Amino acid sequence: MSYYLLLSALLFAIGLYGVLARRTAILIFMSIELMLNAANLAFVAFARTSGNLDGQVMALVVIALAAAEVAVGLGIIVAVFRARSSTSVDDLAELRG
Amino acid sequence: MTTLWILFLTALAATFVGFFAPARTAKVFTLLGLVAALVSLALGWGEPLSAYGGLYVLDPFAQGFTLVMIVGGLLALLADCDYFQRKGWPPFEYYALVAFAVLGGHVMASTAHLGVIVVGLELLSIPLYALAASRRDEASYEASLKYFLLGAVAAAVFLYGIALYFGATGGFVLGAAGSGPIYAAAVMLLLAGLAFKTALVPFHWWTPDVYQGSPAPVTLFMATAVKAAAFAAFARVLAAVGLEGPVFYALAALVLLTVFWGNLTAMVQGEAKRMLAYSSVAHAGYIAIALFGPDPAPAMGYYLLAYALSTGLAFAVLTQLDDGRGVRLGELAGLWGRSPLLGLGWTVALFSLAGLPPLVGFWGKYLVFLEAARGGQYLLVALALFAAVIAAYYYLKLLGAALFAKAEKAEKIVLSGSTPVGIALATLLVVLLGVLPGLGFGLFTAANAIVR
Amino acid sequence: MIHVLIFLPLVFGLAALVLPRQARTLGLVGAGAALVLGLVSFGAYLEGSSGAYQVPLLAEAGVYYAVAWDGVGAVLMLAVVVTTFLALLAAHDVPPAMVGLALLMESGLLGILAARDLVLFYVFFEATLIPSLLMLGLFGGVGRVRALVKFAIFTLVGSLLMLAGILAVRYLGGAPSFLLDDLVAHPLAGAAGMWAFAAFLIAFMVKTPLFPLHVWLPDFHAENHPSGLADAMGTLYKVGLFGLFRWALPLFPEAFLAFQPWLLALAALTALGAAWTAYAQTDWKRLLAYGALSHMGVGALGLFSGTPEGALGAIFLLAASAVYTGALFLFAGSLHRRFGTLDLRPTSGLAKSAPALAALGLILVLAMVGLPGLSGFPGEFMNLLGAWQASPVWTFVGFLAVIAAAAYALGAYQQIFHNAPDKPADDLDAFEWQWGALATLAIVFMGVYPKLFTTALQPAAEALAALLGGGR
Amino acid sequence: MQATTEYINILIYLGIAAGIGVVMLAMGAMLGPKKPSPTKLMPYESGNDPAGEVHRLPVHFYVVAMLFIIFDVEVAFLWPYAVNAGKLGIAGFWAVTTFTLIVLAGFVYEWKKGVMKWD
Amino acid sequence: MIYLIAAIKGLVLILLLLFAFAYLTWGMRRGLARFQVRLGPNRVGPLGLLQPIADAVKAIFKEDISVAKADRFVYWLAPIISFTFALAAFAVIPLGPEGSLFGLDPWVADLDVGILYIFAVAELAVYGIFLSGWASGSKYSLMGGMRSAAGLVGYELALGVALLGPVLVVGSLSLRDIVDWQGQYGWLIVWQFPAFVVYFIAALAEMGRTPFDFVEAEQELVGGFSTEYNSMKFVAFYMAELLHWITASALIPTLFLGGWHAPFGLPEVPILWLFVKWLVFIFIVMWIWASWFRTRYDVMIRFAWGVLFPVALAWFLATAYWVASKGGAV
Repeated sequence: MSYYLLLSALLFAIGLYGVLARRTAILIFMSIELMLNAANLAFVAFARTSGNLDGQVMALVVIALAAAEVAVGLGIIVAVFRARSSTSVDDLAELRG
Repeated sequence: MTTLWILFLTALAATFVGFFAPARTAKVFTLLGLVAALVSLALGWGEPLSAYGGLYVLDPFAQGFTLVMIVGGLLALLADCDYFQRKGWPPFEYYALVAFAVLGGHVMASTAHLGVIVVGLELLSIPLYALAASRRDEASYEASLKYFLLGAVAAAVFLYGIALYFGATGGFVLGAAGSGPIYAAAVMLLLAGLAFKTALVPFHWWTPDVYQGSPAPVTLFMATAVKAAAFAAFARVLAAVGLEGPVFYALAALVLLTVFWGNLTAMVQGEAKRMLAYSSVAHAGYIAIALFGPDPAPAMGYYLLAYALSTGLAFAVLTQLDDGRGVRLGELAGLWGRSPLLGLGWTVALFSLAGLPPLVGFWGKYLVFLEAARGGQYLLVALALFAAVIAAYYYLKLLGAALFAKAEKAEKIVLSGSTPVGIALATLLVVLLGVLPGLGFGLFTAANAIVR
Repeated sequence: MIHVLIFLPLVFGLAALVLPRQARTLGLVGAGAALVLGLVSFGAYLEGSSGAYQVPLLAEAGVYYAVAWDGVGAVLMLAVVVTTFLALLAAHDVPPAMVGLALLMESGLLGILAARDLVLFYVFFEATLIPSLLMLGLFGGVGRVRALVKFAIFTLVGSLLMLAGILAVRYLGGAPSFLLDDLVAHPLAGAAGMWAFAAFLIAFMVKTPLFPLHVWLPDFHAENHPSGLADAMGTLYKVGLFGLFRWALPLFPEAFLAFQPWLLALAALTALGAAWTAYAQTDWKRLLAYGALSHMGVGALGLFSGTPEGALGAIFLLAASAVYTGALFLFAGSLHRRFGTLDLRPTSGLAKSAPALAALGLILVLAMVGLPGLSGFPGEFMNLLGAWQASPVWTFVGFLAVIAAAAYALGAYQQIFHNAPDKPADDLDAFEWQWGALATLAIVFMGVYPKLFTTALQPAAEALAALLGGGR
Repeated sequence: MQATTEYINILIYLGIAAGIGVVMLAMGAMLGPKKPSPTKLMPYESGNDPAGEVHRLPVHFYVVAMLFIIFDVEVAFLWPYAVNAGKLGIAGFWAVTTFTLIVLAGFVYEWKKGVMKWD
Repeated sequence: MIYLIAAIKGLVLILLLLFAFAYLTWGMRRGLARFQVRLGPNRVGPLGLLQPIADAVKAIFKEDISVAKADRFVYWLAPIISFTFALAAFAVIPLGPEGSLFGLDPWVADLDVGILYIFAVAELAVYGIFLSGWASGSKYSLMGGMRSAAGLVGYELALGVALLGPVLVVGSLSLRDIVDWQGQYGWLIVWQFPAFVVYFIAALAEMGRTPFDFVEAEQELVGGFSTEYNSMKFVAFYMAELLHWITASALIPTLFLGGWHAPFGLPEVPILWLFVKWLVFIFIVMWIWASWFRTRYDVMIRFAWGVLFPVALAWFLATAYWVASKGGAV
């Protein structure tokens, strides 16, 4: 049990690190997906230990949310890429005070 | 129930009307839908309602926040006219997306189930990612991408918080008792996730870029409805976990950082939307101050309404000036001469945001400070008040740029379509609710407690 | 009637903003109606009708729309309606929007004076700021933005501190509402009281103004529209002494007594320092600004003495100086109309070419100097009388300031009117005859028949003094 | 933990399959002759030198992919329902119908926007 | 111990499948030739029976060329993925009742979510195609890969939704339960004919046979995603393709035609009847292949999304209503 939790925490941490350290929109996005999956793992693990199936249901919901995010997010990334041939977040400096 | 269904059907219908009719029809349709939702909200005002096995709870608290969101949506729809016409892009999707976002916000506010909150959150956010990009130029895409990445991170953090909450309490409904390190971590993650959405410093840094880059009417919507929805969830979570120990200090630190940082950075901005973005950050801090009171819901709701009207009005004015590259302060010059209605709206909005009576913004500030004072947080109130002075400086700067500087351009601004209606209505409400504060606040006192 | 009086100017003001063509007519009618109503109200007050009215504004938070005339309010109300009317009469060449804003200000000022609820008072107090800021910002001179920011920041810091104090005084003091009577019945003692009093004090010191929070004042006047309308209204807006009298002192008698020695010193130094600075000014408006500041110092000295005479004198001086200082600013406007400048130096020798103008100027200046028989005298006299009981030393300093007033005011007068003739100037025109006569009438009336006003002020002043322990 | 055993079985099976695949490819890579030349290593373009860059984001496919993701997830919701359809009864049926119709609405929207129009 | 047994069973199954693949290539070529009134391979060994072995030897000893511009890792990974997941589905097909294989269970694994598993691995197979197209660094490959992936997903979806019908009726995701149910109540093809049709068509697309062999579309895309693959790497893809055929031919009877149960009240012989049904389907697919044309790419995508998928969904809802109103599975 605690191993699952540990793994999920680890995944979450890796995802968070990726979000903070990576400079490419796609990679940041993948890191975010990692975080979501960490949450899923935790849901399922908790559902299993507590015998409360709500956790499993929630994991399904999260998958759906993630899919919706993917759909829109990739669309945006594609649009940005087409507009400026780069997905590096650092290159996005159009908006400054 | 009715409200939920009306909003839902409005959004769904708006998606399809555009295929058979011009975009204007979709707009009228959405407007009517939102008004109908408002009416249904009014009919059930003050009476708590619960459906779907308690997953959907339209208590007075939710009603208050929904009101704010619908107002934000209406303003965003009414003020858009010229903006999209200038861009040569009359997109019926705009209306559908706004309707979906309002629906999402409504769902988010009307539940104590974390899973449903997160669904509402996404239903609110995802249309906004698309809306932010809807001007289809680099600035707009950039805003959208940043908003999206940050929003997704926030959602992920929030979700992980939910997972831990589930582990610690064995359920998803807020208010269950919990303890231990997992519970504490869960609470912190939940609050951090929502702090992103409410744009509390230091989780705010996406705000200026996103507000500046997004199309002005979308920014309007973000600054009003989204903020309300995020705060609805924030307040519910906080009410459930209780404001004690580390949570208390964390929130206090967030609030102080927010009001000071938001106001101080706003001062040095050269672009109006960006300035108002920082101002909205600062206002988030003021709203959060109410949470220190014993009964924060009415004051928060009222503040949000006041803020939504004022900042919505300000953005509605900017919408008429924005040509897609933002509005430099110099471009505001001579506003009164170019369009008296815009000038009046701008003046009223800024004085209200600065918190000067007898405008609605004053009463909002007054009530949240009162609430915190009732909670005994005098130092916090004093510091926040001090920050309000800083705020007054840049609001004056914005006002001065519009009224007191010499005009570069003299040609009149012609307002068309629903825009004058929207601006006049908002101006009227800001003044009217300011003169008769009981009128607005009375609506929210019914929301006297967050149902746990 | 009290509501009509308060909101009538507002209605006319909005009308003037919407209908710029008719602005002047609307302004005169509105201010005239307010004048008449004010006189009637004052009469009614003397007959014993205070027009008290009370209705919840924000019942859940204990805020009421509660208004009434007491002696202090009624007297100052007269000063407001008279001066506003004078100002609108005199300023016949201002942009239409200014007329509207002036009327809005009048409305706010009357509200300030009538409010019996602390939050309502605050609302009016702040609401008046908006037209004031707009007048300065829209119609001021080249340095207006700087002046505006200075003015706004000082005022807002003060008023937000006061807002904190307002919250504290009710919730720490435990009063059920923000009504004056409730608050007085639940005083806030101890350290919290000190802090809250300090907050109120700062707000009102900005608005009195008192050293060192006066720095916005000279710029405010110097940069405002040269016609003097905005300055006259601004003078009326200096309600700090009133605020102290009505709110700060009754709410925190204990804290006040602790602060009293310092406050007396501050007031006296303000009076003397401002007089000294005024002497060095070469600009009409700056000179008047410092002169008025000096007078406020004297008034504050009286009020802080805590004696009935001092309190009475302070309010009397406030009312009187509102009229004559306002009139002097309008007079400065007249000079500006003739010479296109407010500098004292090039405008010499008016006595020859425009004797009537010179005469009007003389009367106003003499009122300012405090010549017995004119409106300035009774107030100053009572102030010093009251202050003497509290602190002879500081009274002496204040006395020096009064003497100094003669020096700078008469010096300036002589500079303008009696030096070698420089260039010819037109004498009084019709407008100036009208307002000049009216102003002279008011000044002389207040000077020779102060009893009418002191009778009205007496009870309130004595009540305050009693609350403060009779000055000891 | 019977279920776990079965999953491990599957893993073993997949491991063997992948192993055989790797061995096959390795055999091919090692046993074949090695005479590389630049022309051989060029990507196929009807015998011509390749023109232009290859990597680009084909938006049209992306839109189809988006459709797929959405419905795939929808189906993921339908599985659990399908197993318990009897127990959930008519109420469950209407819930799932509503759900399906909402997702279909998105489908119709995309169709109307011309996803399936290929040039 | 149990894992060792599973491993041995798995290894045997894979070897059998590879053997089946090898002789499917032979059978296919011979069969198709017959349809087209020619002979097909008949030189190597009697009836050309040794032809597959010769092909294998030739493939292994061909020069292995990797395109210079390719993304090396993914380029190599893609065929392995394709191959592995083509084999994967067979692991959960029950060949007979419990203990019918020398006292052992005639399946590698019995998942309680077997259908979900099948759905999952079917989708994973698309990855191989997509990745190979992407990694090759060639325009044809990219176009081919994208097309295939975009086209296939529509059919995957229809396939998945079609599977929901039997699940609704049986009320279980386990393949064994489905087969047992059919043994008790009769074949699902009777109850679920539309689902069967949709599933069959989608399966045809998935195995890349006409009328949906757009995956390769030799004439348009010179081999599509596998343009840049040769020697064993190509063989891996080729295997994957035919293995899909093999697997689907066993899956369809399992899901819709009673699995290992005997038809028409004939005596039950474990494994045999499934084998017979399997052969029938192998032949049917070949028959279609030989006698049908290839559809245009856009038409077939539209067909998947606009016809197959809605039909499957409608049928799902109809079945759901039926099951729900009955208050439970049969």
